[in-house]
Amino acid sequence: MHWYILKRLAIVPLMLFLFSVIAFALIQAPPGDFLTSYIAELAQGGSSLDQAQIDALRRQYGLDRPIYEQYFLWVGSLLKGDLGISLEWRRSNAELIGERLLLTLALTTGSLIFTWLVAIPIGIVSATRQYSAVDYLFTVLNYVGLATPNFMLALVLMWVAFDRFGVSVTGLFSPEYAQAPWSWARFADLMSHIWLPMIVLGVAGTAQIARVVRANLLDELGKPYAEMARAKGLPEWKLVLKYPTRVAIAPVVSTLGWYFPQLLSGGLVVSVVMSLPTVGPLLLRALVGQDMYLAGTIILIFCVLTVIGTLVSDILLAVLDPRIRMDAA
Amino acid sequence: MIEVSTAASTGPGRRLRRPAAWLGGALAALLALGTALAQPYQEAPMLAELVAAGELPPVEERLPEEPLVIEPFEGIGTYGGVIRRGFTGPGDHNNYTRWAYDSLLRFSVDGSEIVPHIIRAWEPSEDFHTWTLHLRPGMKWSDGHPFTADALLFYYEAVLQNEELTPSVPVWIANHDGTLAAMRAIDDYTVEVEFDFPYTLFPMELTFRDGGDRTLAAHLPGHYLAQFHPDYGDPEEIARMVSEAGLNDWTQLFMQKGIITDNPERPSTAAWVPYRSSVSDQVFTLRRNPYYFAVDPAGNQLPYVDEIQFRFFADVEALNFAAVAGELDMQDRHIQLTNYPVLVENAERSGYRVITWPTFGGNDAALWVNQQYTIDPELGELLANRDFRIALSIGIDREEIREAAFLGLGEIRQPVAAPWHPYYPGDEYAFQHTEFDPERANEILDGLGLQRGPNGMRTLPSGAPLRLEISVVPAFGPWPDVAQLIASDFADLGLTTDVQVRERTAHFTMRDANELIMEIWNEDTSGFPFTGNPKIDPRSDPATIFAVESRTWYATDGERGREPTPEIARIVEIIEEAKTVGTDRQIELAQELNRLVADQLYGIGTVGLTPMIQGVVVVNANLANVPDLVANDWPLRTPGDARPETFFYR
Amino acid sequence: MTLPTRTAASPAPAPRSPAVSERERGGEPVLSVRDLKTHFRLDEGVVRAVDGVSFDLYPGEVVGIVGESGCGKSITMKSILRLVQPPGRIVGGEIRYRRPEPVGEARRRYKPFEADLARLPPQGRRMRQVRGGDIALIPQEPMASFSPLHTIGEQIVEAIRLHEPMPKARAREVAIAKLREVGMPSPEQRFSAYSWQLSGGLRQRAIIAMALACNPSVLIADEPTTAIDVTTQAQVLELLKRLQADHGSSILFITHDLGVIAQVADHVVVMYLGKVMEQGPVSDIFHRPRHPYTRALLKSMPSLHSEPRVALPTVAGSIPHPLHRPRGCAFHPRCPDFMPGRCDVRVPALSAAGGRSPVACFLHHDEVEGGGHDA
Amino acid sequence: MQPGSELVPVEKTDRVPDGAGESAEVVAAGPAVYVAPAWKLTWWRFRKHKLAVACLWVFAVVALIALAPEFFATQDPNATAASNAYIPPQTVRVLHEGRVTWPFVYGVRGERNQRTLRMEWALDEETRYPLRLFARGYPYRLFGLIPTDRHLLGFEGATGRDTPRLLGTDRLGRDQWSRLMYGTRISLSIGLVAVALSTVLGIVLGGVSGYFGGWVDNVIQRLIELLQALPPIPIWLALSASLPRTWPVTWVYFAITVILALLGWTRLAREVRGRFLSLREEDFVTAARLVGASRSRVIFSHMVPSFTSHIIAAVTLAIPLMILNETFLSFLGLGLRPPAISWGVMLQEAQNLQSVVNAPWLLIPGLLVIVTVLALNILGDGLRDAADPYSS
Repeated sequence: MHWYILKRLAIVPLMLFLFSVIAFALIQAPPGDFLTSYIAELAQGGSSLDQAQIDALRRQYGLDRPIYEQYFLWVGSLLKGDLGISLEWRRSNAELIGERLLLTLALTTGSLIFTWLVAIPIGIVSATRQYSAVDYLFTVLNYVGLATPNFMLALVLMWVAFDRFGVSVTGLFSPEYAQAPWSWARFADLMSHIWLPMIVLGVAGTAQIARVVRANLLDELGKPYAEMARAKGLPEWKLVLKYPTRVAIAPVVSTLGWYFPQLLSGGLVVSVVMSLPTVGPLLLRALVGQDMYLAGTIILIFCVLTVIGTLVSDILLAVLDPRIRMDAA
Repeated sequence: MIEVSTAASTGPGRRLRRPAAWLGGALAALLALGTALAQPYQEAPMLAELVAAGELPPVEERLPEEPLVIEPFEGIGTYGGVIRRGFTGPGDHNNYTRWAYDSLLRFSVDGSEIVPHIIRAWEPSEDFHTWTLHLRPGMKWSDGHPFTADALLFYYEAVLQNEELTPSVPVWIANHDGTLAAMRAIDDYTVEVEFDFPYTLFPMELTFRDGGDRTLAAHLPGHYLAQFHPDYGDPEEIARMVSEAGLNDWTQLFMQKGIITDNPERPSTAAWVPYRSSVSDQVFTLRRNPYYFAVDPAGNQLPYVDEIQFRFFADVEALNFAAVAGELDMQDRHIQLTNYPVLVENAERSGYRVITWPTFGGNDAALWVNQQYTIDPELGELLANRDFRIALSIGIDREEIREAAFLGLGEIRQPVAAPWHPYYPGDEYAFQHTEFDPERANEILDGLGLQRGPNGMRTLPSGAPLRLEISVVPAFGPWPDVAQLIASDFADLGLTTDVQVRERTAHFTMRDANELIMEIWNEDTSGFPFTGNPKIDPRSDPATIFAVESRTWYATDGERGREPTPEIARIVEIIEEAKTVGTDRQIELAQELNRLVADQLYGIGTVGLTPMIQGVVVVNANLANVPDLVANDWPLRTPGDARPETFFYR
Repeated sequence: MTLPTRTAASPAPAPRSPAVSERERGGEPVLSVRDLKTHFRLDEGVVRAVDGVSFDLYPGEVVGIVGESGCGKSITMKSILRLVQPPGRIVGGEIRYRRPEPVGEARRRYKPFEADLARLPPQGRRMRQVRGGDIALIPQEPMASFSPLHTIGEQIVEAIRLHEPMPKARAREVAIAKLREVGMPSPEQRFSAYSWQLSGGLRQRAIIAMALACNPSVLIADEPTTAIDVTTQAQVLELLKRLQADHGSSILFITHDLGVIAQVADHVVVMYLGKVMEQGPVSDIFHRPRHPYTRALLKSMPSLHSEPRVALPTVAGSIPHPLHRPRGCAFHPRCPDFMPGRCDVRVPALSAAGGRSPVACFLHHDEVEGGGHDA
Repeated sequence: MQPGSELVPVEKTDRVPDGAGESAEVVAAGPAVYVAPAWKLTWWRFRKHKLAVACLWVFAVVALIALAPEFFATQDPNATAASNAYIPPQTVRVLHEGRVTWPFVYGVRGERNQRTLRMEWALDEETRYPLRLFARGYPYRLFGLIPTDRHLLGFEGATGRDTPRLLGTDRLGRDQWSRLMYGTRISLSIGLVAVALSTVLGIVLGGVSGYFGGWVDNVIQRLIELLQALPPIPIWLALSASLPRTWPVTWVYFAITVILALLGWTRLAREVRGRFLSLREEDFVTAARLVGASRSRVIFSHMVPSFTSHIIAAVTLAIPLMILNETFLSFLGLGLRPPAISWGVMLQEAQNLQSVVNAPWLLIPGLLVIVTVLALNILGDGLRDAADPYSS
């Protein structure tokens, strides 16, 4: 078991190095640099900097240095535990990402729980009642969820919420709490905002997971040991819950690791549309604006999260399935 | 001013035609110049408390001897309240700049002339070489520190004269030979700036030096900033702060500390000052400046409203949603013209009203044609042919564009100054080549030897395929639509035209590389052709695409790039001369320039005077003193030029 | 049939079990199946997997059900345990089960029970009591028949506590005892082992232990020896015989392997396409087979008498697809003694006519299914 | 327990490990044996899944549209008409003055509301346009070859700009029905092409990885992990931003599909690898090896066919993801851009309050996306269930 984890941990540094290179390369790929897009943005706003100011800025940001130098500067400071400064926001990336990351995780976990609570029972029901009306109903509902482009869903729901119920659900906080330090009141305020995005995000996942559970459960229910359990005189529901389900949700658990990057992209759009203070929009903005250090750092953070997520899910799997545990040992 | 209000009440889509507004502006200026008032001053309750508590000197001591008097649009207001606005993050820095309009001099409400602000009065020397600027004795920074000539001189010495902060001298304060002009203090409240040439536009340049675009303003709190500048402060201490903040060098630190929106500590002279928050926060809050130097005619210290809250929105559509939901009290920026119907339909229930501020002349979606396209010489030659451009111009169904892209608002026109503006060249030019006439367009094209091929599309005289491209940035709502409408009109003329919607960075990179054939951009500088970065000035950077090669030519004194045609060269001459002559001559020159614009069609105008750019204004139903009409343009810092200090809640 | 794995033991069945069996004494059968019909409704048509099967299982007796795969033997087993999944359904017949009175101290806890399992709701409490409690299954694939995620101990304990409520600790002891009884080496450790950690033989023993956990009166062994190698097979069979002797329980032994039948069964039921072709005491079946199919089966089985090196004759032809079952006697297409005009027209009844054990073949009588004589 | 698995010999073989014995016997026993080919069994099981069968039809229709959108369109999808902005869907009616008549559409009259500046449309009961099938319309080339002007639907007496719009018009007065038809082509083909590409990648890499194992497997697995760990957004953005800026829309469109493919293959590769790992051990592969078949032969003529059905299923499940990705990219402005027409572009253009509130019909593309994705998913599900009822 420990060997197993150690083995997994061993490759993490290498992965991270690769990630850092890739991340940096990705940000450098588009033409121009931060200033080009900054100037462009100003021009779009009808104003402009004169050459003098541009030169000054380029010097200040060290954008006049060669790429590889910029990369090593970045990685160097990262190794020192310094996440660097955002070119656009002109403040430390740590500050910027900090709470947003927290909220992102909150949102992610929230929708994850929502998803599982809905998906697993559905999966079980539609597996045990394969090809029944219930099965069809759930299947269709699920897929409608999966198939709905969530940015569309988000905007429509926002309007309906406002138009029908007079509640406005932009952002995760009411203005008075947006800046406030954490308190119960703030938490409550968060809860009163977070439900809609949570659903919008969860809806898509539900379908996938329910489908996985259903498929696996079907396979498992076909296996002799299920038959044997029946022959032992085990009640059906007990049987389903005790044996195959445990096997069936294993793959679901193993998807945990990929959940973060998925939600970063999926959640991103929702966050943009509903203007949620999560990491997604920050990243998108940083990428479009070529705010390289910020973008790079965020990408890296998410890669780390993914690596951790995968690790955790593998361990969970091992816990769930003795076979893996033993092999690993 | 009065005219402004009356003329305003004629619904959207109207045409503005008010030469009187010109005087009105002057009138307002005169009023504003009025000297100290007899009656004692009043202040906001929240300040009165502080005074009572002894934490703040009485209002008389806080105000300068000669406070600026601002005439409210509707009437004397009452104190209190919060104005909620939306912004889109640090990139939206100018959202603050426009609101604060914290410049040494300001434009009048109709944008027609320059009026006193921090600078009480100014006069040039006979030869326009030297300008004397008079500050307000007794005026204070927001931290109570006296505001004196040092404010300007610190900027001059610490910033302009410092190579690290200012690698090359900015044009606006450069001598003819490119060196830095001379600045000296006559006394605490009088500053003199001397140039080596007659520089009549200097005051106007001063109106732009308010720290817009996240730069340093021309008046800086030296008493605070000195500590971050190695010439004044302690180097070790600065080094420590730099490394602590994880910055590269002191210049970054200095900028960060010196730019008000990044540093709430920095003392300011605006009506509201950042309160424990910066432009990179989720909510950027401004609180009233207890030392603000302006009062209303009744002697009430401005501003009326206590607090401004800028709320961050990651997405413009979400911001519009908030506006519809009545969560914003005064929003002009980022409101989408396309959403106008929704806004109006929900105004009642969400308790706001919608007013429109048309753009300040020029054009809101002009088709700029590259005059120096080199990638395909034959095509380049064609683009440079005036008749071809005329054919294009009359080949565009502008009514269609006005209806589809601008909800039927605005006026079909060439990119010239606004009709009420002294620079207006007259209708014959404003509407030249704007009537839709495909027949004639086709005749011209045929005349140019552009034969139609078997598929009905025209080829170049040489028989090579003729392929036009319109590059457009989804910057302002309808531009991509305008591009597509134009493209289909051109297709009807037998001109194959691709529309390329590009990310702005890509577009700009291509523009600088002179790879673009045509672009959609606006002309919002027709009111200010001689200062800043006029779209029509080939030397402007970034400018429009019509003469990129000549920009290089001018920048390198003719070493590289391409020599401009006589017409383009004339543009530069006009601008250069205008900087050195009096108002009347400037008007002549400007009109000549506008005529040239309408004749040459470097930028083919479609529709102008629409509220496309920050002109659809959502205002809380109870918010008073918001003008129905103001000149709307970046140099005027709209809505700053609407004097938000005077807004108040009924 | 390919090499049916078997031991060196002679195919000739040795008389076994109590000198006079319950059957001969004319006692009550513990399980008696009458005219059982289990059909599958598929889109392609109805498959008569079990079509009127009847046989008795007496206490302390081993009845072997033999037939090629697809003959319906497993479905018969499932029907008895009521494990047939839709679209399969028991459409007729009865499965009468009578709980025999145990000997010795167990008698005190004896609750008499008798029912027609075919009528019980398959998921009902009573049926679940019967499953595992009265009738236990020894499945074909010991490997797959344990949940890989639970130790075999857990699963045996569960089986026990399902039928006899008792504290876990107690159940554990019982389980270990059972494991020991089936000859599991160091049962205490094996208790907390996973099935996939055991060898085939041990797994089979574990399964048997689980089956025996609640002292069922009937054991259904579904090809218990197919999945394991010859030597272990022998041991397992030995074990089964011993246990059966000790507990006096009855075994329903389902296999395609006559060799195995010869070793364990007292009474044999030969099935073909869901019907019983012939049944009778093991000695009769082996020494005086009456039905051509039985003969064919026997031929296909190697014996010491048949010379080596001679290729084994198999049953000519093969099982028709269940959906295309032949008219008349299902076996006639492959039958060496096929009588045109009779076998392919009418279905012979299973009748003891002509004395001795019942057989369904016109060679021996004229009775047609559903009564009446064949003209 | 699968019904009938005891009954159909062929199924039995792929289940019981030792069943080899029995089935071999059955097979050995000569011609009379009934052995259904795998695909037929799959088809049988598939047919059981009524919903999936229905979805097959739905998809067929969509595919048909994608093949010849011009035929289904009623107008040139790019023809703008500002005066026709925001016309709500003009429904086909059969009732006129209470009497049932041949299906027709009422004309519309509209004007701009001077207060809200919104185009407001009213039915014009005077003008009626009877529906005509296979009517003449604007000329086009069917499948890019056959020049014709026949369209599925047409309206008698309607010319050019006042041709009824069955699904309304957008802000530029373009006919949404026709745009939708054309969008279907692009969006669907993006899905198909991208999936095709990623399938090849997936099978080859997954196959190699699974068959050879060892360090090859290791490398490829790490690569997959790497790709899956990277948040897709930056990759998309970087790749689509670094496309040559002068490329015409169509090239960009192709490039996008390639990009999607480059990112989409990992999932399938993992699946294929898994199958290979399990198959590698199976008897018939070993047999093939013993017979001395070359590696590639073993892979492609023995192993790949043995799980084509799984690949088909996996692919059907991958297409909808691609389609969603396209809409998603276009929404972020990283994908297709107008004047290209795709579901994503149309949705992106509908992403504003004005559309959601005053022109909800502009969200119809979303509906089509939902239907298609839904159909494909259920279809793929059915196929998978049918392909292998047992394996996990």
